[in-house]
Amino acid sequence: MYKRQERDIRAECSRIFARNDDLVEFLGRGHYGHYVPSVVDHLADRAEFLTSYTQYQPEISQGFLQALFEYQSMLVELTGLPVANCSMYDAATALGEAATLADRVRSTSGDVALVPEQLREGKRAVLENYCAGADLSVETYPMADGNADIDALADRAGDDTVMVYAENPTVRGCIEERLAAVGDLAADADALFVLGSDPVSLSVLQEPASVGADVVVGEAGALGLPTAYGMGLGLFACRDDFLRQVPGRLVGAGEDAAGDRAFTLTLQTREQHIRKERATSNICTNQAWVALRAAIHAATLGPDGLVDLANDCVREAAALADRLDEVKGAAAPVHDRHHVREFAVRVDQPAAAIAGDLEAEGFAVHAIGEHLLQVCVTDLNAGRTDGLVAAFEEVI
Amino acid sequence: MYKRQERDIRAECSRIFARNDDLVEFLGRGHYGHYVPSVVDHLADRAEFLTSYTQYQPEISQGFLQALFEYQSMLVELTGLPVANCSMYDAATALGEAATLADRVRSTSGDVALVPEQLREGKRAVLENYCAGADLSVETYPMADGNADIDALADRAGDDTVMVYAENPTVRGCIEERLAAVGDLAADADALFVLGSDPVSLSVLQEPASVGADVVVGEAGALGLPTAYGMGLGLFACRDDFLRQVPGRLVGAGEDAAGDRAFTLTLQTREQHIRKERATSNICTNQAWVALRAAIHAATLGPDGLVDLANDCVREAAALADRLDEVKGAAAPVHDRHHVREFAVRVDQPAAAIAGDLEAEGFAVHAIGEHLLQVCVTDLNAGRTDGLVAAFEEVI
Amino acid sequence: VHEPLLSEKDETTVDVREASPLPDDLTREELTLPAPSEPEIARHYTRLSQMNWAIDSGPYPLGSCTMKYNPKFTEDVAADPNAAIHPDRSARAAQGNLELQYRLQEFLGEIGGMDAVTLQPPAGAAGEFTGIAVAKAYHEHHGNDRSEVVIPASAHGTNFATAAMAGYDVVELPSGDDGRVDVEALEAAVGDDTAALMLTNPNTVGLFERDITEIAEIVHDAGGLLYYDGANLNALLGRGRPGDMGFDVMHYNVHKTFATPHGGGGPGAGPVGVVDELAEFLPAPRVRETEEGSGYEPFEPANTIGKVHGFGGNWLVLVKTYAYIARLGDEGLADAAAKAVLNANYLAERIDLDVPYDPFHHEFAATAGDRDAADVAKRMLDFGVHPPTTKWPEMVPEAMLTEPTEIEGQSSLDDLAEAFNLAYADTDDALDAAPSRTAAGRIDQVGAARDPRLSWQALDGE
Amino acid sequence: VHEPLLSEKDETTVDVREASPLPDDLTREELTLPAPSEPEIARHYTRLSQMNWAIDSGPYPLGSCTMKYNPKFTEDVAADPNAAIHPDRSARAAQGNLELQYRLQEFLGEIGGMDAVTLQPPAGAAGEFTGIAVAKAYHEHHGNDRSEVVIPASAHGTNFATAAMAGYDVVELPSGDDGRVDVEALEAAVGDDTAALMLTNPNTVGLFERDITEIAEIVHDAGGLLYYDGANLNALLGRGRPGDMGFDVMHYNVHKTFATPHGGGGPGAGPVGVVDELAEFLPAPRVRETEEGSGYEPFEPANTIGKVHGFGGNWLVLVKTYAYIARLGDEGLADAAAKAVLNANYLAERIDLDVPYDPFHHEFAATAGDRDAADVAKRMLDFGVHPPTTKWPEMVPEAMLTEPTEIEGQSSLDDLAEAFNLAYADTDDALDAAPSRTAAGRIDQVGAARDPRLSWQALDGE
Repeated sequence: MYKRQERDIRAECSRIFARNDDLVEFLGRGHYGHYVPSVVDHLADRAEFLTSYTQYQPEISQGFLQALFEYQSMLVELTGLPVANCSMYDAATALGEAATLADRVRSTSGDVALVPEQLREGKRAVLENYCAGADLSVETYPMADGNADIDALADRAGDDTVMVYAENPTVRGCIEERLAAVGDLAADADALFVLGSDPVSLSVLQEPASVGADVVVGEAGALGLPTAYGMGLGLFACRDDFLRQVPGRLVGAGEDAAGDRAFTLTLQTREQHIRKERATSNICTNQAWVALRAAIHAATLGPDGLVDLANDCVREAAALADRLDEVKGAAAPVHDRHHVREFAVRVDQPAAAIAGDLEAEGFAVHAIGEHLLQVCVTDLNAGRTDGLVAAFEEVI
Repeated sequence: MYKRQERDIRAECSRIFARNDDLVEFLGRGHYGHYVPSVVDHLADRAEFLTSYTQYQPEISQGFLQALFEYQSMLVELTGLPVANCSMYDAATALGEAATLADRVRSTSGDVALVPEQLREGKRAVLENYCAGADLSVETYPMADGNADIDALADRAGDDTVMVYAENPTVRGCIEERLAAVGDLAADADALFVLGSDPVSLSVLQEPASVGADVVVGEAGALGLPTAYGMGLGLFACRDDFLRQVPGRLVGAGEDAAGDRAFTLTLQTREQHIRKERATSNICTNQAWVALRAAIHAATLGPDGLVDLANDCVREAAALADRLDEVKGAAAPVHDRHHVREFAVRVDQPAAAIAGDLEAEGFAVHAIGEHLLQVCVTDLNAGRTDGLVAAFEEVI
Repeated sequence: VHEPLLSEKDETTVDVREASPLPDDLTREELTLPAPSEPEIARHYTRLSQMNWAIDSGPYPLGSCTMKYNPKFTEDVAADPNAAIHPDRSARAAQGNLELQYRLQEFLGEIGGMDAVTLQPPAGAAGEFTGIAVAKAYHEHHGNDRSEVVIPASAHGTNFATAAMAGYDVVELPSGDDGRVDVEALEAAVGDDTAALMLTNPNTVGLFERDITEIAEIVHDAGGLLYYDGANLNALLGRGRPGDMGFDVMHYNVHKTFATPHGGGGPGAGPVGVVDELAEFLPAPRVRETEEGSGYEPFEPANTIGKVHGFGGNWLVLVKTYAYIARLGDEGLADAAAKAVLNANYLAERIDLDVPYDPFHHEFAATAGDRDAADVAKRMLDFGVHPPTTKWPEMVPEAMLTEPTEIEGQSSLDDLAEAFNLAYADTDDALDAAPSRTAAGRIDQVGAARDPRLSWQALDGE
Repeated sequence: VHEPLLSEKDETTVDVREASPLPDDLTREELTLPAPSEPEIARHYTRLSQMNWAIDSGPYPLGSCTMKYNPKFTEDVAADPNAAIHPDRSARAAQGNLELQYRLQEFLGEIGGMDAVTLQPPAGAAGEFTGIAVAKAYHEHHGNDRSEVVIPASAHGTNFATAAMAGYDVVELPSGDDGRVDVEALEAAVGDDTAALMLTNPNTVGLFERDITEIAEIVHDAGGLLYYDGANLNALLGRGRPGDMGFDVMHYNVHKTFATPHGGGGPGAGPVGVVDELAEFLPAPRVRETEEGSGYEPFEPANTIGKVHGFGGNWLVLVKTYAYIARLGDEGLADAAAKAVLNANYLAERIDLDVPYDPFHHEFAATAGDRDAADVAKRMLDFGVHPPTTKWPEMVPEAMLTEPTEIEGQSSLDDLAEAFNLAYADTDDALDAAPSRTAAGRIDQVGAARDPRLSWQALDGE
């Protein structure tokens, strides 16, 4: 490896990245791009944030600690749960940590983590790895028309269940209509009810605490991050009971020697650097800077902007589904549910071929089954739906 | 004018700017692009610099004041002159201000500002406007093979002359070989010797003070700025005698109440907000932030890097001239001088047509005469000279 | 708080002749400058930045200087590498930049009520110079050799300096008792020698020149031109246009009106707008649509004054201006002006200092009465805000010219008022000792000017 | 210095049901959050940032945590919008990102002496988990049901936690008298149950494990695998490769070794390298050249453990890693390691504290002796530096684990030494009262943990 000038490396990388095709992406499935206001970059990129280390000396780290405290507070409002940590790696690892939490707090009652049949492959694969170490097995429950099949879940959940996981919206963008029933079932089985979501959806959807969620996980990078090739921000919030079992870092308010309010990392005895093999997780480096970005993005939107954004995600998805439904050979949405951002489309021809043809037309969509596509619309691509519809008409 | 979202404006402007052709520019003539290290952007863009105002309250403006003091110090080293202001708008307006300075300090002796025959049109036009208000007339002296024609200048300079202007390098990139003689002639005529240059060239060329320059002006944006469609940074340095006649802002070191060193804008009684119509200039807002960028860029290079960059500009120009000289129908360099960055090329065919053909091939050069082109090579385009030579061979 | 000079950290000397391919007689002997590493540079400038107030730090109510928040996205727009082309490109190869220039010309013309606009002047003062030079060219073109420019006493110093730079004699017009132009005095001042009247409206104590129609008539009847200093245009947006009031020439201060960052002193931009009769004198080039309408081209106005900047002015600033105007639109600009006026009036209401002249608009000149305005200002620093402009305009004794701008919220205005009131009511000793909570204490500016040390070289051996 | 919480400036409640197109039973009733303006946001976070130490503020000699300067250009490389694509694109449409991933895999493999690399783990600890899971898969694939992971007492806490997370029992290995692995103790500890030995080299007091060849032999002879914790790889660059020393699996901490910014806690990246025998167990997908060699494609290793991150890990961080390695090259990486060792030794020489173990490399564990290391650290804050890691590793009493890294110049090392010495020699009272020059005074961490208040909601009514 020979040494090169920064200018040459910038030029080289620019050339390399230009080899990614210029596509309009209608991609989601749990990983969303929304427009990130410029001010987020400008503020989060301030060197005092970006080039700082974990706040081991809180007296000279008040700025980042307060920002993380505010991030936690935002999640508390969005989830209705009183405890939110200041980040996990992403939605998948947050789910994995939720499973090991369930194992710790519910270990006497079983060894099964129940997840929905329709779930991102990658998320499930990560969960499997976290469960493997805890000797949990991951099993699925069926879905009915895009929602959890409550009857089937009732049959399945039982003494062996330590956790029931549901998503709202689901991986296919469907809004769950009977979450409280899922919560009741989980409670009856003495299992943790773990709910997956994201902060944009949470701005309008039922508050997780109100449907009995014990833990909320998900992708908080829907705020503050571009799609970034899959980089994420794991949301993790839970009930007070689990405070001393929470994985990851927590920022708390306390006092300094003068009696003034000050912030500090707290409850660190849960963590690996103190508790070693009895820690609640091995997590050390987390996604603090991404959490900062999410907090700034949320501040720029405010509650009005968040609600508007979420509502637009509902409306745009419905509108696009209607238009695609009119394309001969396509039917959308496949599930008769309300949707956030995305929905499944049934196509008469093989889905993979159609996705390929759409790509050739400059549009990326998911092929999720032999005759199923999935399409995601947000503020970023809502202005390009005419093109997508035309491309559908062209290739089908 | 209807209100639009920042995202839409970014997209619109991006589309607009993409309408500029994708050319490799071999353009200079006094306005140069060098690679600006990334750290310059990151530091100069810090909000405390970028969004601050003029330092009217020095106690809370020490940071910018010190940075400008350091910028002035860098110019003092490069010019050998003891006074440098903390910026003018660009090289042309700095030259204009030099003329009005000459008028003030040499007003009894004449009303002619002598400038070289070969000079950027725009620079001369600006100078004319500054001179008009001071009732000075701008006249030219001839050049001989790309340098000041010393004999002709000796004939021309006299009692009516308040200022003699020369450039090193000249607008055609030639290094002046008898600057001290120009200085002597100016001194003999009791005229100010104003020398135009830039901080990269000054890193290796004769120190202006050593050849008798009274004032140095020029384009300091050769450091810190991209070509930026002509945006600049006016360099202005002069002898101590003119301290109270300097246009523009000066930062000085002083003391605060505790006796600690502190910086402040100084000698403000020269300025318009105090002296009104008797001010040394009407300048108020200047190019402080660009001066900051130039200072940071110079710091990243250090003296070694500056000298290397300047030497590369000499070597690359010579090498490219040799290669173009081999192209049938082209001869370069036109002037038998040493060059910095750029040089003239004589072509058998009409220059404008060839420049047009080269543009069609993706290369921009200057057409400066019926059969004269001018080509400028810096670190930014030195890697693209093969293409330029090939294009020359193609179109000639 | 103290950061060493770069030269105090390191100085390196290079033997230039050894390194250079040039003959020795064309080169300098050596070059001595600091050679810090990138980490050292980053820390140096990061620390310096932290010793500097900015609009992103807090309130910055500099009356007439107008310091407001600069939306961050405009930086991203201006940072587009595609826009950073060389100015000597052919028009054919620079269609994008020409288009943006054209659009901005149109925006500004519409905002000012002007028929033609040049973007070239690189700052407000350069805009003034351009405008006055255009006026001069106009008069000369019509065979009128006029020698005077009339300027109200309360005007910005640049007006006076500009008129002098352009070769005019300055006729200073005393203010009327109400703080506005005294129409009778104006009638007495203008005449055959009057090239122009330069006017700021609202004026520098925030008062709207109610008699503007009459003023315009007087100046025009005398054959003079009416020049609008755009420094306070931000107060007028959406409510009135200089062109509609009878102004013939104006400059726009883009950092004051359109929130481009001031960069600690600049760069700014001072586009100039004129009525039709003056368009042929504007600097070259301007930009127009091509006849086919498919693109844009630079052109030289028929009787152009030539150039006022080596190239097209401060391009990056102009791009930010465009982005800001596009973001706000007519509605947003009018809102900004309205909120600026509201904020100024709210703040004035909350402070204990008298405000002699009203009704004011976007700014007001409070008086510190028997306190020294500069001392009060220094004390305000200790309360975490930037003070207003002090001791100017002179028509208000111990003036504190205050302009909070539209960007401040109520709590921030309350903070400002509290700083005003605490400082104003503080003891003489506290005022003398102020500031005491800043990186540097009160700086001896007289001493610094008496013994000017303008470079680190001048400090050597100290 | 105090900045109110956003919620203390403003809280706005939105009636969600009124605004939503969804049926009421699917929505929340209302949402209450701050709604600041952009200027308020800019000031809030600007002020917060100024209350935060960073590597761009000054020395940050956190031993083992390794905090070094991050070259700015790597940010620009990572900010390329073309790189920020959705992870679910087809490989055909993501050739650029796949190429960069491939190149980085190759770089890392070469640097570590490893045959195959995954970029997926999003942090060092995730890398450990991945590495141990791969080791476990390997043993299981070969029908070995091993239950223990051996870890030296001086190892990072993550090693222990990781082994436990992966379902292993931890066998803690006491350090030898010289601070290194006690080979005899190791021989006693390993056996048929040993899945792996996790080792940091140089270890956490900066000592190179000289017996590494023998250690590898012992572990391998027992059928175990040797795991390299990359936390201190920065000390080894250009001088030795884990693969060449007999390690089978390793993770790279990119912020420690390749100067990616730590972002106040993350994101990081923890790529994992393995020898050939383990490659088939790595997470899916990895990236390889296509058979025609014209492009790149993701592929699933034959017996992959599956995934450890929902997608491909922390992409933006990986891009910065690539840019950093490309900038330094072999030569620059070796220089960085050499300078890091030199700087640590220079600094140790200049401080008055004892350093019990040596010869150390890039870091050293000084002892505060009869002073409390945490108190000395707090006092160092007052002298303008960030203190070292304190009270760890436990083998050194009142440890101050110090790692200046290669980025510090001599004057900065001297500043650090002075801060050490002043704090160490200070009075008990001064140490108790420290820090006294910081934004906040000494924070009562015990109190904060006793009564956890983790959100602004929890502060309401206080």
